[in-house]
Amino acid sequence: MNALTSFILILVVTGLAFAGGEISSCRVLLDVVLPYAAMAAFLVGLVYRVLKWASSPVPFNIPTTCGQQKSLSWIKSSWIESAHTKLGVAVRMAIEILLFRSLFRNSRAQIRQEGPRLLYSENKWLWLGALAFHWSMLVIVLRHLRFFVEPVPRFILAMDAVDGFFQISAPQLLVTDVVIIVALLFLLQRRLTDPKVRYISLFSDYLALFLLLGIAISGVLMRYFFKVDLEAVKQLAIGLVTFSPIVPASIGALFFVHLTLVSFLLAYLPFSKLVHMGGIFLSPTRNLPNDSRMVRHVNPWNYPVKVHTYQEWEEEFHDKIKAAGLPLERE
Amino acid sequence: MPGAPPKPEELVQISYDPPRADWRKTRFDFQKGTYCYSAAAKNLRYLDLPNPRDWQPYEADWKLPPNWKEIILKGMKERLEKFRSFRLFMDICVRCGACADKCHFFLGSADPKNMPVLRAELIRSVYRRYFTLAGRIFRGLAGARDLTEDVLKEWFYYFYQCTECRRCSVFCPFGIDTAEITIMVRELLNLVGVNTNWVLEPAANCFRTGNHLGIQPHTFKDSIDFAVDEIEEITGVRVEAPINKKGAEILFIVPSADYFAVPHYYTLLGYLMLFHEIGLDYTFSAYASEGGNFGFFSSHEMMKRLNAKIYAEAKRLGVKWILGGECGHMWRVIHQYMDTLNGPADFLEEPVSPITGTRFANARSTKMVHICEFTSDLIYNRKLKLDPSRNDHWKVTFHDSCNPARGMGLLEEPRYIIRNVANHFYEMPENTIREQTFCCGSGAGLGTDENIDMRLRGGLPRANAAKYVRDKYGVNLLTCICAIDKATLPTALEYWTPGVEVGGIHELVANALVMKGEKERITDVRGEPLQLGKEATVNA
Amino acid sequence: MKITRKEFLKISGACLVALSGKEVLAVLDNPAEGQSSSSSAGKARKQLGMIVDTRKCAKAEGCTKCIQACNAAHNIPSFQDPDHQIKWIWEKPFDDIFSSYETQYLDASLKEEPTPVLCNHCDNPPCVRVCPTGATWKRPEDGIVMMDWHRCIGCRYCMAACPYGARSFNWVDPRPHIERLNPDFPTRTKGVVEKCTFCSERLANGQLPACVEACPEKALVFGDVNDPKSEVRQMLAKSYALRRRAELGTGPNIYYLI
Amino acid sequence: MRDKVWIIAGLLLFLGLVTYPAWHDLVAGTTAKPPQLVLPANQKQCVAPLSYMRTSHMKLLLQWRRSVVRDGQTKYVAFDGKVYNMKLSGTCLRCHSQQEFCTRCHNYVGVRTPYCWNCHLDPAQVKRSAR
Repeated sequence: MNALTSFILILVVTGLAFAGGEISSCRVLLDVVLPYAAMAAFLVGLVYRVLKWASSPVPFNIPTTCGQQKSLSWIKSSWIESAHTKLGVAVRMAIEILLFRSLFRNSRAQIRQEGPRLLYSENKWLWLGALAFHWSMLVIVLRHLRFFVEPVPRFILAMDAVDGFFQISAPQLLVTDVVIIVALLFLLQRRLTDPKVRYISLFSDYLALFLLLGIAISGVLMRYFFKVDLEAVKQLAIGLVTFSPIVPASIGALFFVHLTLVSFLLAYLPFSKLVHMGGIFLSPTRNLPNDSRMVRHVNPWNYPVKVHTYQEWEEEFHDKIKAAGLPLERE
Repeated sequence: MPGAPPKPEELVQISYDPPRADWRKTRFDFQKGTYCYSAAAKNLRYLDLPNPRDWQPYEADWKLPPNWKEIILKGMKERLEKFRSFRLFMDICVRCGACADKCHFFLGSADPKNMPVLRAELIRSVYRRYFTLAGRIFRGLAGARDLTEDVLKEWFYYFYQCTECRRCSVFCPFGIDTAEITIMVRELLNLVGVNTNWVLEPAANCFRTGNHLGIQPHTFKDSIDFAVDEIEEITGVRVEAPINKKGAEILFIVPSADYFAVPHYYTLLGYLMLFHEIGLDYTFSAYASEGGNFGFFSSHEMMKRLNAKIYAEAKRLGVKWILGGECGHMWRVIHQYMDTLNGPADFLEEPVSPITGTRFANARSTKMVHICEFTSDLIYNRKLKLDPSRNDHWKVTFHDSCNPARGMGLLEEPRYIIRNVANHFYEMPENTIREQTFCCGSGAGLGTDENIDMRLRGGLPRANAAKYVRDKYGVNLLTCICAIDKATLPTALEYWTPGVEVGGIHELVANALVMKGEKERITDVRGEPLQLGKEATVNA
Repeated sequence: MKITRKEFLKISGACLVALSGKEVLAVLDNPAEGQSSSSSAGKARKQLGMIVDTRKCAKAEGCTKCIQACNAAHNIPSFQDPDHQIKWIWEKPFDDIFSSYETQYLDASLKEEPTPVLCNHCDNPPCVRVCPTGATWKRPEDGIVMMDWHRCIGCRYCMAACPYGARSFNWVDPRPHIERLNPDFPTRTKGVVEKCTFCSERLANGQLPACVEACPEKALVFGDVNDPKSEVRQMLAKSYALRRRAELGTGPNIYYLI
Repeated sequence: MRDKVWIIAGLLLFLGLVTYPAWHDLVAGTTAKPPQLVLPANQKQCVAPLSYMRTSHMKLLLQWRRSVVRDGQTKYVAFDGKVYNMKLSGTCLRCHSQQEFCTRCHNYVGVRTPYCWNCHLDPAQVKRSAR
């Protein structure tokens, strides 16, 4: 149900963009107003969210330790998984963010009633799918810089060359285009067919997937099948980033779909689970060093509490302490 | 009290595939054996907690204060502003499902709401409804739901089916820690007087007497004296066990179960024998006679209130530093919270082992050292005479207790000790030890008998791993460094994996330690005849 | 970059051969076409071929005009290193190419007589069968064994398969080694295989192959060997002709008059 | 705010990266003006209408390549009935300059020129280098 609703929503947005692109008076809206509004929402929203998280203090030092602590000199400590130095934490975070370390641990548990026996097996598919998607996404976003920057930076061209490694057809088939769609379809398939994941999936989970799929598919269609005028696209893009927007006469209907969905994603991102993009950096179980007995972690709102003092305790149990022959502060 | 739990084969008639319905619309029942009873009003009163009254979870009317919803939402807002972890973990979950089959309660019960992600969604949905723009506008579509009494009951049910073991957080790509969320929800529930007796009675006891069991000073003294007598009986050596001794070098803190409960008690004997043998200048405290901290299972504030005694007593007694015994969540509190809550401990000195001269630089701020760090240092520096063959009747495995593993990183020290005091040591499978260790299923204040069904379910993964080494290597002793493990794993193992006993690391040390002037050991510290050890193994 | 790509594609190409099985299926569907060489099915169609009249060729001693013409027309690079050489049409000593016919009494000068060799445009070309990408194929309309350099991934299976050594591989970028560039014909790049195409580009314009046209002795005769009325057939009807290693069943279409 | 410096620095870095195109173009004075292509002097009409060639010339080239190499067809009947030889060097480059036309626009939109020129020669360049 959630999947269907979100699918329909994306279809409706696609349809509106398609129709809007046909009406010349709508083009200003789609080409200029929408991207600006979306970008503003994205930047302001994301900064707001991060500052909102940042405004809550980190009262305790609570890293999840995934390796040996630093203790005795002759015991090898796990300087990354249980980092006690800043460098260790930085490396841990880097591996987490760039390679999805934690997801790499993933396993699958099954139960056999006879025995009973619990079976665990390697399960790296989620890791692979997630990594494939995110890296492709990053490369694709960077590749799009060629529309926004003139002259096109060399590293973009170099990246393009690597991406088009297989030199299949013209325009060259880019590996990331295939990978991102395959990865998204895998993630969607997983959500739909794994009963556990299906059970936990919300409308917004499907929405994000359909939205990204819509963007990827419309982009791929534009690149390989229903060609658009790239010169016009670049003019529009540069016009937007130099704050002197122009509305090219015609680019192609698919372009409006692509641009509208991207704007949707930008505006939606800060207000959805997709903010995990920024959140991962702030995760206290990952970005804190396991040095809480070495260095005192200060809680800014630490407040005095009511305790049962020794004096109160001794008073209450005075006679019993005395009878037991234990020392007393006051006889 | 519920009747006898169902047989293992009945209990595992489960499937990990949840139904297709929307979880927000499924209802649940309070089934006997799966929840803990409410906290007695007297305990709430003693601890100055709100809304003391008589009620039970299975009753329809929980007698909540009329403005309970307001209190909860206000409490939520306050905690969102005080804990970055809470706010962040409410926002960034993508529901990838990596955590789903990592929770021992899910693996044992297959209740989909025991998937960590869904457990968190129970409150996340409320967070969205009241604290996010999208949730306020789009409600259900944004995954939001209203806070109702049913939701509150669901919280109570499922957040007291979480042992705060953090296993899920190891697998989460964002490090979302369900323990953090559980702590928050339990704090919220406490605001309206929804709490369990198994948590608050020990907390109240600890507050009053100094320990969870409510042992008063004289009884405490008796118990220690009894242990001293028993050691003399076994070894022929009379050890000393000072209590509240001012000017001692070291204050020694253990979980109070060590004084009375079995098999904890054997570990206590180990401590006493070890300290005597190395001539340690130390003292117990009858006031701070508890290392464990059930306050941790109700709120940060309660944790602080109970924990305060340790530093206060160290200061009063004028010790140089503090040594802590085998305990799980006690060490989470000491390692990650104590210094922050009740520090700085600038009246103490950086811990140095008086025997080996080793400086425990890793505890230079908190000034509290784990007994396993201490003992492994002694062994490494060859300060102990050990005869590991006295543990030959045990085929040993080691269960990493959740908190020392994932909230501290104490993994190698206990293993080093075991390898030096026992000849037969076998590891359980890779993904059930170290940072991936499975909880006993009874931590975080769930280890009570009325909750036995859920405890056994939660204990299944651990017991199953133990079964693997039992069947493969003939393992008959599971050692651990947690008082709750020692209290509850015997039940779980007897149910799922008969033939595997539970013991502490320092119980093995006690057996292996060759003391000056000792008589020939006829029995181990459990009183089991030593020469029959081999036969006993076979019989087990 | 190129080389790595080629190498990579070589592997994936090999996998494709195993997986797609397109060729295999084609063979299974029509065993006659896949296996028999000059069976009846092929007879009716056009098959371009060439006659090399070695007697005429020998007359012009030291003449390499055919080779030069080909090289110039096709932007063939020249390399000193024999391993790098690109050869479409080239010379070999007579007894090298017809060693099985040798009578041991042949005069040494005849034995070493340089004889032009080139792709045999076989009826049953082994190179085509092994190509994983379909970069080389036999044109149904005229029997030329054709190449599409756009598709070649440089796996060099075809080179291993060809019993005549008629294929060359570009180990280095050929362009700097081409003496005079012919803008009407593409060069090749590092990492592709190439060979004689019977000047398909000239044939399309109604011209003869460059080598045929360049031969001062008219020692090279080109035409449809399946057409009984063609010049080549007339000549073959009258004289004995040898084909290189015809016993292999490849059905070579270059005939040598002795 | 804990880790204030890190968080603010991270945010600024992020904002800087996201708005990089704007900074770059504003500093470099880039405008939305496309490159001025050198159009053929001797011809008024290409083998297909302008709008088609702008978006889809690669499709046409692929089609030509297939026809010539694989199907042995060398003649192309254009939309206006004119017949062309399907040759990249021989037909396209007789009108268009590779450098001034193809490369310029490809560079502008950052589309790596396909590997056409690795093999196919620009007659103008060959002539120039021959001199």
